[in-house]
Amino acid sequence: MKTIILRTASNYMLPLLLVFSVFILLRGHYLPGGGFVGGLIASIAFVLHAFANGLGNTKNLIRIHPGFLMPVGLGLSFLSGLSPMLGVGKPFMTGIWYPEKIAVIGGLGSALFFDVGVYLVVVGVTLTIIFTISEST
Amino acid sequence: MEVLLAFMIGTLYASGIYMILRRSLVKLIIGIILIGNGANLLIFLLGRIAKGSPPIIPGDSKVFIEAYSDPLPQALILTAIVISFGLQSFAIILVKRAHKVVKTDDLDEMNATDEFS
Amino acid sequence: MLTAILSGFFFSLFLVFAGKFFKGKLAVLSALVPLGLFVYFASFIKRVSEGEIITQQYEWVPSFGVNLNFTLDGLSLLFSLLITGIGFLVFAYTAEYLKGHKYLDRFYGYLGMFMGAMLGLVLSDNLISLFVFWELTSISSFFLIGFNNTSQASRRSAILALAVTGSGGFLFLAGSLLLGGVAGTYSITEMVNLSPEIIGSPFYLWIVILLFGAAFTKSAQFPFHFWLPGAMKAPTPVSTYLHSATMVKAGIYLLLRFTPVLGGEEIWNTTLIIIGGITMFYSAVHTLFRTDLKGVLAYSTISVLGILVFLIGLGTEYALTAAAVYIVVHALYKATLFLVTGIIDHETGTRDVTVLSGLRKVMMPVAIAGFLAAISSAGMPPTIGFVGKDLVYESTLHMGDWSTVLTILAISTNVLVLYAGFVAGIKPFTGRLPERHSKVHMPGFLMWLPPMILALLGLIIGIYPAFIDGPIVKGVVKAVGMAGEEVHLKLWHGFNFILLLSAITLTLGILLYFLLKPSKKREKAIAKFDFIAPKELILKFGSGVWHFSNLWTRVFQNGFLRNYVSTIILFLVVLVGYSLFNGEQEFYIDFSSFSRMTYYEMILMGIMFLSVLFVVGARSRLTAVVAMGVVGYAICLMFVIYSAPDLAMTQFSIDTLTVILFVLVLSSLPKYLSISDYKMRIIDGVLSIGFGLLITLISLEVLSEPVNKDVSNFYADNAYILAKGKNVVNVILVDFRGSDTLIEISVLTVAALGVFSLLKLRLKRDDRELKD
Amino acid sequence: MTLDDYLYYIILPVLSVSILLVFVRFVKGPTISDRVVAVDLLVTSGIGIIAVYSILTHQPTFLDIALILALIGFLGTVAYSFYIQKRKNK
Amino acid sequence: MIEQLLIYPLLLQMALAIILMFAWNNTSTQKFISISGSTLNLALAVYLLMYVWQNGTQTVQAGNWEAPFGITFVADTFSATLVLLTAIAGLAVSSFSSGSVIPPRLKFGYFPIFHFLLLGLNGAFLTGDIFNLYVWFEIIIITSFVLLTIGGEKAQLEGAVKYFTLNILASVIFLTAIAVLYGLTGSLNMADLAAQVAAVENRTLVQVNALLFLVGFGIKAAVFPLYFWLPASYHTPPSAVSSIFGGLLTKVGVYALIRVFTLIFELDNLLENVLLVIAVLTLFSGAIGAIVQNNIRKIFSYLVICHIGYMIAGLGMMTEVAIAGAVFYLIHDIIVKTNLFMVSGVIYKLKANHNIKKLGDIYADFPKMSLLFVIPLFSLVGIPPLSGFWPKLSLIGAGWDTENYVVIGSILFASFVTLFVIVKLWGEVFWKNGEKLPELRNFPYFKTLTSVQKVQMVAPIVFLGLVSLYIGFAAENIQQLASRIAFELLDNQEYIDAVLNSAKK
Amino acid sequence: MKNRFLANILLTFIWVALTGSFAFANVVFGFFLSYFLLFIITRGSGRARYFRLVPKVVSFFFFFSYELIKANIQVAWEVGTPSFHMKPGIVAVPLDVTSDGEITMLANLITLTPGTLSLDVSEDKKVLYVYSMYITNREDFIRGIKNGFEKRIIELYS
Amino acid sequence: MISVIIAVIATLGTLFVLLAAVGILRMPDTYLRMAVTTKAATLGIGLILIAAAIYFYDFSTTTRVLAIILFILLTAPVGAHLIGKASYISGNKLWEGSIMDDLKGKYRKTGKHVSAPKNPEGENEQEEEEI
Ligand code: NA
Ligand code: NA
Repeated sequence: MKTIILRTASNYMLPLLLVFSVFILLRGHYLPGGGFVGGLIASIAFVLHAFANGLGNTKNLIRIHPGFLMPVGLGLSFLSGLSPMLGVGKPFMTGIWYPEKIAVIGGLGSALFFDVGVYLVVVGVTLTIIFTISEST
Repeated sequence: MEVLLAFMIGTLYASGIYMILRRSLVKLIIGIILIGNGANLLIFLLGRIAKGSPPIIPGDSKVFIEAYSDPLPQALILTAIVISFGLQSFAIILVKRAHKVVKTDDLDEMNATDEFS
Repeated sequence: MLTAILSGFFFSLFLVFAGKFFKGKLAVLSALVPLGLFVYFASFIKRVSEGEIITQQYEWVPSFGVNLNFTLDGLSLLFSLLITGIGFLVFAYTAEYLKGHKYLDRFYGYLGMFMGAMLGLVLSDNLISLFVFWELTSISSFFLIGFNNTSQASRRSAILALAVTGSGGFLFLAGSLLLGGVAGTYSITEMVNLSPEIIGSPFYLWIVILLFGAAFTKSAQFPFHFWLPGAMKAPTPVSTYLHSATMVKAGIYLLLRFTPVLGGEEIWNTTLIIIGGITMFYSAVHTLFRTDLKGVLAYSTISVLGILVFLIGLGTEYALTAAAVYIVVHALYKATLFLVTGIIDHETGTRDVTVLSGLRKVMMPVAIAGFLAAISSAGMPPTIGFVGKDLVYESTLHMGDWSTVLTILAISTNVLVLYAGFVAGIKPFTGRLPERHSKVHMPGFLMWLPPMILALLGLIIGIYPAFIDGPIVKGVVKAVGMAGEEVHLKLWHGFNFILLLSAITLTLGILLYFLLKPSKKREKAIAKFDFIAPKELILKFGSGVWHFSNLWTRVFQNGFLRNYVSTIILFLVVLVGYSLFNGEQEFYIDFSSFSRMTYYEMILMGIMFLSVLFVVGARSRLTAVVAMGVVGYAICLMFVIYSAPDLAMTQFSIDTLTVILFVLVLSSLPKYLSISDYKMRIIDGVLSIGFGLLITLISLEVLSEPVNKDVSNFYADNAYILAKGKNVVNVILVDFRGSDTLIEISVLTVAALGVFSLLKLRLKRDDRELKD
Repeated sequence: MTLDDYLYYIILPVLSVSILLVFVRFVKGPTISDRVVAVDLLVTSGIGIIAVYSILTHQPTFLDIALILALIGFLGTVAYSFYIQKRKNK
Repeated sequence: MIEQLLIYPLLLQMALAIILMFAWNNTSTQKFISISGSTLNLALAVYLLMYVWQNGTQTVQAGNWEAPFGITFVADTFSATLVLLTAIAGLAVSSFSSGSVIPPRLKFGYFPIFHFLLLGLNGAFLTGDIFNLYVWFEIIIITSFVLLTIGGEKAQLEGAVKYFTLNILASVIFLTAIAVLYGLTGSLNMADLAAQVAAVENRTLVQVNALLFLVGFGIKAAVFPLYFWLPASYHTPPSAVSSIFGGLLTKVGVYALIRVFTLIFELDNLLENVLLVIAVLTLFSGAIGAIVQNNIRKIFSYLVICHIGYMIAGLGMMTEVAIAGAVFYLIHDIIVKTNLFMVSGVIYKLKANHNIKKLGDIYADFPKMSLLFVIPLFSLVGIPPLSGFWPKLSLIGAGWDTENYVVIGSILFASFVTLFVIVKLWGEVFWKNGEKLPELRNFPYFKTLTSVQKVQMVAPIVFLGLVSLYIGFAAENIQQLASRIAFELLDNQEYIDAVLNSAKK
Repeated sequence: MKNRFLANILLTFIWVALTGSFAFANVVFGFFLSYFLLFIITRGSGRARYFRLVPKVVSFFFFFSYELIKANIQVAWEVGTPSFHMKPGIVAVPLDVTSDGEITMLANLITLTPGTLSLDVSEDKKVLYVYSMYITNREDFIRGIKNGFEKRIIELYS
Repeated sequence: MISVIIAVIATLGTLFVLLAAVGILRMPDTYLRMAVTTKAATLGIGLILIAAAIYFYDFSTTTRVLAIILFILLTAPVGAHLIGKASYISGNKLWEGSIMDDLKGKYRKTGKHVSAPKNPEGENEQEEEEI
């Protein structure tokens, strides 16, 4: 869909949506949101960009193949689940927390890394699916 | 209210199955989505519903002061929704490919694998 | 004894790897295995005849009460000697008979396996172990019958034989387990002591029926006899060894073995007499209509097996002694006749008795062996056959009211068996040697010596029956629970009624032989009745089963997804509906526990309901998808109203993404047609509504029940304190139940990989054949 | 009459009726574009309802959902119009 | 760290899957990682079973949340055994895949997905949480979808549509059952549920709930009349995939049925009768289905269904002997069915055909290989003393004990038909002179494979053959295992204590 | 370079607004987050000049609100009364604005005003096709737009 | 007092939403429906959101409300434009009372791609991979 209007609007919306997605991701532990919704919003941002600018441009923008985010995110979540076993000898998935509060995100703990992993996987999955489909139609 | 919701869930199950039975590939997927929504809502309903009390601990307290709705079914449904999304995406593509390769939309014509060789 | 049994198996195993060395001249060496075993078992004759029972015990699967306890008593010894002795001769004979055959090693392998299994069968004291070996004999038989596996007839016969004996085997298994359960042990020795309890148990009839099933199929009793003539597709050494001398007698062995446990009851005796009687006469008659030497021998074998069952049914000491002798007699002469037939077949290339004659001129020793065997089968003095036949008449004459009928039956059968023996053992050698057989020459001594030895043995022990009486026959009789005092084997009983009967038998038989030459015409004539023969009936039944299976499978696996779905849903609705309305608790709904309905909820539900209907009724794909979107948004609003913000967000995002997915592929999706007809829609509609209603009712009843909220309360109470989060749903997702989430994202990942491969992996035209 | 009552008995019903009216248009169509417009408006009205509901229940949290609706609902519209246009091109 | 031994197989499979994704295009590295990882997994699984055997039921409370609040992973003897079987089959199929799966598929994530499947299987066996079980089921489903369709050939896709729909339906029913269960008890931990369900007053709803689980798992287990997806699809994917499907997929359903009906629900009269009727009809339908097929893999597919009947019958009779029989059969069946589908794969590579009418000559051309194939074929039939024989002793014995004569009859019937079908197959495929099949230009015939590939394909058949022989000849060991499992299942207190009291220990 | 920095600041501001915390750490985090995201997504294209924007935006906002309310009342009248008085049609409006941003803004503002709708922009970006409910005369309509929104947008962007 | 302000603003907003709803129902063609609804709803929703912002009266809620309004202002017209254009291209007729159509015939068939209005210079349009 070649329209200047959509293209221009989408250029404004992409950073907005991405910021918003990170916002939703980080506050998930305290308010509605989290890795899933955050990841979905981020992917929607890119999908919108792709609708407006063509898939090629969006791919150039992202540079890496989105599929690569899947093992990365999965690995991150997995390692954050594994960390208590390797670190403090607690069972798998035990939450470990940095004792002090951190600005912006509140408590810093393995759960956050876990959620970031979820975010990355969701972005990777959604974009892989949608980009693949777009390329084949 | 539960009665209406239960009725709605029944409607989703019924329409889901009805659509699955329609021989058409696209309807099949729509049926699957409908019935999946029904199952999610069923967990929601049977976990007992409550209005206006999200399971979020308010600002500066450490525990709930007022009533809160059961967070567990919500977490379960969230998991189920996301899983369904994965499956549905795959299903849509499967149908697309199947349609392209088998060259029919009529499920009744897709029975080569059940034929005896 | 375990070593003895295993040696057969080890021998086979050895051949799998070293087979190529045994295809040539070394092949004859394999006969050393049975020979050694024969010597080994022969060494026990003295001890066993003195009443000793040799046992050996090995643990195997004690949990099941299964062990490898072996018992060598008179009965086992007789069989062991037959198995190893005839085995030795057959092994040797085979070396010549199949000389240079490509698969000679395989053949020996099967034979070795069979020998081991058969020894195990007759030596096992444990019923389950016995069953194990029983099945192994069937399997070896299968491989041997199908040895010429490129011939369809061979394959069919092998399968048929295994099907019959195998089905019997399963009956045996069920019977064994029942018997073991009733007796509390699988040890046959112990069962003998428990005989009264077993006979008195309510399961006695079942046990007998099941074991008869096993014995009758294995020993080819009418109407299960038909597999045996088919088994003649196997090379002649196999027919000699398995299908005449040993394996087919396993059923006889079983009946003898269980006579002291289950015998003596009317159902036992009567059934055996009837089945044995029918079998012996029916198949004896059949010999008149055969022209293939092996066919003749097969039917006469069945007939003899019938006689044996018949004798066991008579159950007197006379009868059982007769049975013991008959086993020996038959083994000797029938093996001889088969081996002779094998020689004829091997040298002339035909077994058609109508074209065979005068072969004595080219193979005199073979003719002698054939002749001796024939007269033994005829029961002519001084062969052991004569002794055996006398004992049979002796037994039937003792049967009170029925003695006349039974004796006449026995005489008729013997007349026909005589006929068969003469046809097989004498006919090919007498008369004129046809031109085309003039070049036929003597086989190597490895082939003619074994039948000669067997034939001479029949003669020798006929003259000196004491040779086997004390050492062997008495042992058998004692083993089957008789005193063994009553009967003594003698060749000459003086002039008495029985001698008269023998004379009648011989006269009639010889008359028959001279009057009734084997003829193709007769063979064809009888073929007209095949359609009522048990084999045909069972094959027809089998084909009926096949057609039924085909129908059943096509009806259920009909290829229509909608039928599969309907079946499953119908099953669920009926089952769950039945339970819901017929359970202990009457169906009820407690409306008072529900919350108040508000107008906006009703409107929302109304919109959602209509949208769903709209989806169902939509004419175009896009309309349906848009309406689906509305349903999704309505659900999202519902989540808002019922306090689930996270769900609302997720539902909405995913709904939008699903719409995008649809839209992206919609144009390449099929058209959105209503294909199904009106009637189907009604039926499906009723089923669907039933299903939906069921879910509604279940959920309402569940909602009327109290529920325990401990788990949720724990989450709520500890979400912040222990898990440092305030959005409890998110805390559950990433902490309390983080494992779910980890797998869930794996699911997503795999789905994406799946989409990727479905769309990107296109096998090129050249790769179409690249399959795995 | 408190604010809550006012919202509950006046505002929310009017919004609900609006949604119903829009839904009628959705059902009537007749073109797919009309339906898409209707859905778009349904989503927008949904934002309003959520805002009112968040006042009624004193839960500002619900406004976040409104935010998401505002951001993402648009994409649905983009997708539909994309399809409508593409379908024509076929 | 030894306390967490039981989740090591899960962690390992997950790690493997992730690492394999990073090695996306490098198929030779993937083969190496997959095979060596599977070997390590086997070692872990063996150790786990030994450890559980000696030290009793093990638990891991994931996230360190005591049960019933977190997700508990439990390894009792049953679970540990199944994990071991999965490891055995997994290693075999990993190697077999390396040898047989064509490069295009390997380049599209075959191995990562395969390990996700193994992950799912292990997880389903080890979890002690009913919703977590659902999630594991989902990963099993999605991986099986992908493995089923990878390559996207016509038959694959047609089969996949049915497979997909019916399995999704099963998931929905399972989820419905979970909803009802949660609605009645408020709990998800299976050990906790044992007590919670017993405390529910409305027994009708409990029964309804149990029936929903029965139908949901019944579809997965492929019992009559819910099995339709199986014959429609199992013969369509690459043989390596069929192997893991045939060996393990339906068994997860059986596992779940056994677990749920021994731990959470008690069998009442209705349930027992339903199970037995299902078992009988499954034995019957599967058996006669196999009679009429000509495609090797279809024959095996129907036999998969048929033999599920044995296990359901064992469950339905619900005595210790019967359950032991069912478990023994399960153990045997996983090994043998995996092996048989691999055998079908080798046969396919030899002749490029699956139709028994067209195949032939294999005994003449490949005698040693044929003898090797005899092991799984005859083990399946249960030719004594091979592995399939022993569990029938328990099942038939239990049948006599509980006076279920129809069940005995069905078991015998199914055994007979299996014998007949396998013997027929032997005659057709191995003995007969086959048709002259056209030489396909690009087909990866066995003879064209590298010797490494040949070993990768044949070695697992030898390996599983040896395992089968072990099960048959060392039946005592297996029976002791099965008996202990049956004992633990019927007397579930140890399981419950291990889960609920482990925090206090 | 400058544009990017400005965009960065703007996003940082939005971040702060979203999170609702002016805490130093939050601002810094927002800045780096925005920086990172911009790094990911920008491709050197020119962006608007943000600084001069603010005051013009304010005045523009009031102008727009006035237009919005005025048109809304007009439409309310149309919708609320039983008969239709509109004379709708599509008009090709020649454009003086040139940049994508200006065109988009103009088109959006037109659309946001009740009764009108921007349908498309020609390929050469010289014509805007506007749908309107009330067209008495093509030239008047075009003049209305050029003197209203377009003029102000040009001011805004200059 | 605050309540009254909130009530008034909310009422206004609601009326605009109602207006849009009636409009979409009543207007005779797609373009008119769009022309009527986009803005009415935007204004209405904006007002309701402002009411909410006043009600909660805290910084984060207010900023969030402003963000929502901003997003709506950005997306609503673009959405309308897209549907309108798509609708026109797909052949959706103008209402019979329409007085002019400058777009008529501007969309040409190029076989594959027809969406762009004809431009007089006939520049080569660059084909982009679109989704
Ligand atoms: Na008007
Ligand atoms: Na406007």
